[in-house]
Amino acid sequence: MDLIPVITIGVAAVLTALLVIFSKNTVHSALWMVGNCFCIAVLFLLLNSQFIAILQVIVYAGAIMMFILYAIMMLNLRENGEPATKKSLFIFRMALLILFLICLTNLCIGFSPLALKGDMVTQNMDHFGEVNLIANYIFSEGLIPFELISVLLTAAVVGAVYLAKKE
Amino acid sequence: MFDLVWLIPIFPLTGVLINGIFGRRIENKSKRLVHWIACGAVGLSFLVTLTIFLQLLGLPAEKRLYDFNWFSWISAGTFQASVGYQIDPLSMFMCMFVTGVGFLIHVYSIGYMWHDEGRYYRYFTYLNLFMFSMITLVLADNFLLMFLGWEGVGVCSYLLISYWFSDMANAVAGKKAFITNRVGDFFFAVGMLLLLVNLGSHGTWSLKFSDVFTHISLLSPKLITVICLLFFMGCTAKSAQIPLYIWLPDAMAGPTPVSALIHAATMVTAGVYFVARCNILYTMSPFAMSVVATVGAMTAFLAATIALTQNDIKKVLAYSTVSQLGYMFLGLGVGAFAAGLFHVLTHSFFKALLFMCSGSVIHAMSGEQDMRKMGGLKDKMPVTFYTMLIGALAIVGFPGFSGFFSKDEILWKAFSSPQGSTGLWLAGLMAAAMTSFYMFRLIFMTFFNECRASEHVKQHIHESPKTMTVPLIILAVLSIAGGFIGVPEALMGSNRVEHFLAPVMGMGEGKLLMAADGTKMLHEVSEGAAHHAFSMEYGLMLLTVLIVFCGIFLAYLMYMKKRALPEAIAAKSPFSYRLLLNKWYIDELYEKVVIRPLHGFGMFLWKGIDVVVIDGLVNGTARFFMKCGNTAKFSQTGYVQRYAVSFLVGAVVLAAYYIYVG
Amino acid sequence: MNDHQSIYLALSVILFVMGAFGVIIRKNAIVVFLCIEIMLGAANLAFVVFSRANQSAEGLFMVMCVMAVAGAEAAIGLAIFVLLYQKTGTINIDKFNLLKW
Amino acid sequence: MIDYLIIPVIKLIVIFGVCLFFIAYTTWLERKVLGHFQLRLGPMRVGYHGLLQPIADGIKNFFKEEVIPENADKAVFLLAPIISISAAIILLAVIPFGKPITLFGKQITLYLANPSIGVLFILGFATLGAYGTILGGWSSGNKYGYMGGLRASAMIISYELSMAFSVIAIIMLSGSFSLVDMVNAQQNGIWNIIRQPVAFFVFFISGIAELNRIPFDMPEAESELCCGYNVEYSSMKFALFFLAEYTHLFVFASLVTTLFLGGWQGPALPGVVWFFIKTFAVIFICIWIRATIPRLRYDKVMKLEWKFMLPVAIANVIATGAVMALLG
Repeated sequence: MDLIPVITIGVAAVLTALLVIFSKNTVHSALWMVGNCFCIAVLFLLLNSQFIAILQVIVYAGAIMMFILYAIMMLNLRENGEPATKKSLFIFRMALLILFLICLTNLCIGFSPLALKGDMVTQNMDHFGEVNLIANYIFSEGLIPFELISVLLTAAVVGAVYLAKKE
Repeated sequence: MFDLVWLIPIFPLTGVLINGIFGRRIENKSKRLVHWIACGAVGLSFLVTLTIFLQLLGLPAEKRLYDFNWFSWISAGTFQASVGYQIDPLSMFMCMFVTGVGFLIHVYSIGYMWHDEGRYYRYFTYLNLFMFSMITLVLADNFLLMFLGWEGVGVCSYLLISYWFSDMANAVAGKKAFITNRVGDFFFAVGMLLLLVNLGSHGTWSLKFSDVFTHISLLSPKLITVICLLFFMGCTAKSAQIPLYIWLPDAMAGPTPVSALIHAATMVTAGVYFVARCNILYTMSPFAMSVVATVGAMTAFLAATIALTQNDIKKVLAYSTVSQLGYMFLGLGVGAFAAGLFHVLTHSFFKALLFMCSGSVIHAMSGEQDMRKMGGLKDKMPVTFYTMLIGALAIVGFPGFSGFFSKDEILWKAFSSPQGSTGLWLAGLMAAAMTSFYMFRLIFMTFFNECRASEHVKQHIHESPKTMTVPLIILAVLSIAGGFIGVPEALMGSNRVEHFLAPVMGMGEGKLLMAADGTKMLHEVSEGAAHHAFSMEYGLMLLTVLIVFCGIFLAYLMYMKKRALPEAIAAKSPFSYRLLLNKWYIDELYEKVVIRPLHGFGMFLWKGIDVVVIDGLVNGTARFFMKCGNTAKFSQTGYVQRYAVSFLVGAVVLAAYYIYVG
Repeated sequence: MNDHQSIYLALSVILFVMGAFGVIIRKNAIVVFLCIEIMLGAANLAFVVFSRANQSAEGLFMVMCVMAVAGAEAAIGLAIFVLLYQKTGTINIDKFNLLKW
Repeated sequence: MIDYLIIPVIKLIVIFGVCLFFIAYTTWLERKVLGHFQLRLGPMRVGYHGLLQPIADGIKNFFKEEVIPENADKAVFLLAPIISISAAIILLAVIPFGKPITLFGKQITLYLANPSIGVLFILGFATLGAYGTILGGWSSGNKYGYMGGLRASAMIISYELSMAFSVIAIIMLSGSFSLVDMVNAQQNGIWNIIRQPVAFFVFFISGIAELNRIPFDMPEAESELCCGYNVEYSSMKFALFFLAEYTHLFVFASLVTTLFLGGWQGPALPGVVWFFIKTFAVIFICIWIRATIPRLRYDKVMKLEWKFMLPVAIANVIATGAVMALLG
């Protein structure tokens, strides 16, 4: 019964992803990508992680995709025929991808939880992914990586400004 | 006051630094200031030396040892080498005349180099550097610091011989001196390391003279002989003895004051000083002693024969220096360390004097050095003539002049001491005879008869300036008076030199060390000199004087009375004449036996090993990796997607690893 | 709570491979970029699944890190694309092989 | 069954009905108020003082001809207004209108949902609404529309930052992302507007900018872009854009009410009444601003955001954090 939403959304995600890849128009690609982001966000919701889900919406759909769309529109790309990849190369790459798929599937089949860490064991998994749990983690164990993220973002901002600056 | 000993080397070093760094600017501003600095530095050193020397004289003989440890130089494990100065009769004796004669020659250089085209400050910088090195050499309290000075004087010698380096011959001469010295230094260093390692295995990781000499008896006699011979090899290079004397005559390419200072009075006596310093080692090895004596005698004889035929005024003096150095080693070899050192002292006076006189002559002759083109300078250059005459009389051992006392002492010891023999004495005697001949040949050819120089040169002949003649006069006085400080007992003298040096010689040094150190000498060294038999000494002395007169007379005969005679003799026995003129073909022999094979071997190493094998390896490696890079660079296509594909390959490999291996 | 874990993971794998496919095949730089975002999204999904399975917040935190990286990447990447487009008039990535040997 | 299906459906209908009614009459209010500001009467013909005007407008839009430009991207052209209106209406789901009330023995909350991430939900979906604007402008194949779209995306990307930062200060004070918790945190009578005047100021200005209202109506700027992104839209599609805009205005006003003005809290009157009173007060201020202040130049708008609003908002967050840390 509760498989239905999962499978539906999953199929939607795959479809949108396909459309992202195969759309001729870049703007359409970007729009399908937004759809894909939504699908992922819903999957997160289904996994009881609302905070990550809304982050997905805000960051991906709201900011990054908006930004990409802005860039696409600013470039004002006209549709022009994209040269196809050479056939031999294409076959090789596809073979490689299939191999990769097999490997990943194998890895996931063998997956089992590493260890029950205990800090969440007693809690209801419905509340898994609530903000305060993540916040507790960020401001205790994950503090240094979290601060490093801020450094990364600052660097990105500086870099982007520098690139955009005209001489 | 002894603690001020560091001032002695520091003054010349300061001179070096000032002139070396700011010399160009100083010279541009005031040329005088350059020599004021240089001479002032050496003069101050001399004053300090003098005060310390006088103070040392004021002490009782058994307390005349002071070790001034300045600062630690090398510290490796238990091995310690410090920059320290040893004040004892021997070092002060050497230091006195090194700074004294050095000062005089510095002053003399002012006149000699004033008109030189080269850089004035450079000359004085080198000269001061030499003084610093030489002082370090004689004052050092350990082998290592002494070796530093030893090498330093070698460097300065090289720099000063090729001072006029724009002339190829001078540069070659400098190179020859340097390389020859390196041969000796190599043996010296080996000997030093051998000494250190063997002493170290007995628990004494030190190269300090006092440590070495107190513990030397721990080593086996054979080892000591080997070490002594290795050291002596070093000395033969530095002090121009057979087989490594060949550089010294060529070293006359440098400015004459340099010849006087380095290649006559001070540096070349470093070997003598060293053997005397290590007299404990040598007295423990009779074989090494006999080698020293034999080599000395042979050198004295050989060099004297070569000097007979040389025409270059400085070459004659150079060979005479070699000969006289042979005398010194002869003295050392027969155990008469004091006599040898006494000769070092007197020799430094009269040989410096002779060189400087010859310099004065060359100066006057506008750089001409060939005696065949001189003559008749007696009246034009009276001061030079008389002083040079005094020098010549001193060197031949004319009674009453300084050479007489010191040379006689050596000859007597060669004859009478246990290590001596009639053969050695005879060689010395022959050399003395030849010395008188060639010295007066030089005097007659240069100062008497008509002037054979070209008209242009003749007009310029003049007496040298005051800065040159005053040192000449001072040295002339010393050449006469210097002998009287060491008049042997046979001549009612007290032989002050021997008594002064006695504390550091043979048994004396042991006693001194015991007094200073409190340790006992384990080995009793035999006393060098036997008791005198005065009558015998008188006889030999008389014989020597006679022979010297013969030599002078012969020279008078051949170069004043019958001036055709030399050519006649040369024509009669062309072979022996040519042999002597070409210096026994020793240079050619070395060229054939040593240099050619070595050169060939070097060429083989260069063309064969270095170019083909080593360069081939290096270049081949470079080429190999260049090929690799050229091949591998095609993976760097710049296409993002190809990179992405390679990521993917890596990811597949990683995933496969985790599935099937991890 | 191991429910449907494998379905989520399978979905993640499929999305990831599809993203990789797009990255390898498409020539339009911005589409390649979008495909990278798909891959990141797939990875995020896997992170959340693992986080749940291990009952730890680490995976969630990882997702946040990934998002930050994606943001930084978007800022820099798009700036570069815009500049490239201004200079060359195209964003076909096969035209940009300036970084070759 | 009742708890999980019937009650939410009834709530859904009621809330959307009421809200859409209010939103429709916001248009009438705006026209009336603007009219009076400009010393004219505004709509007067349809009903008493034009009270039936919104209904008449709706009927008119229904029957107008739909025009789709030749070089438009048709799919996106159709999609844009839908995105716009859905992203706007979905926001109504999380706004708390009043205290929970008890009807027929059941406690009923006056909101559709109270997710633990309420504020973020609103921020996120409010941003998504901009997709409608951008895509609508771009897909028209009209250069004015295109420029309007570009401006819209630039505005959204920029002003979202200061808005989020000002909200963070409120989140810090209430310790929760939930809107209900935020209202409850103002129970003691001290509204957040007193505790966080700077945040209010920034939030208010950023909000007006995000709403693309004068003085920040860059995407539509009649005088420059002749109506901007919706220039090619007609009939019901235009009506949807129009409706979405006023929905946003309404949501914004209720958000200001919730975050800064104590939400439903107030003396004597029921909570819902208080809520709507405050909301319409905010809407009135917005109209007042529109009537008073002229449009800014585009670059000045950007400058205002990046050089003033954003730094101030960040400084406010830092100051709030510092004060909270000091007061423990």
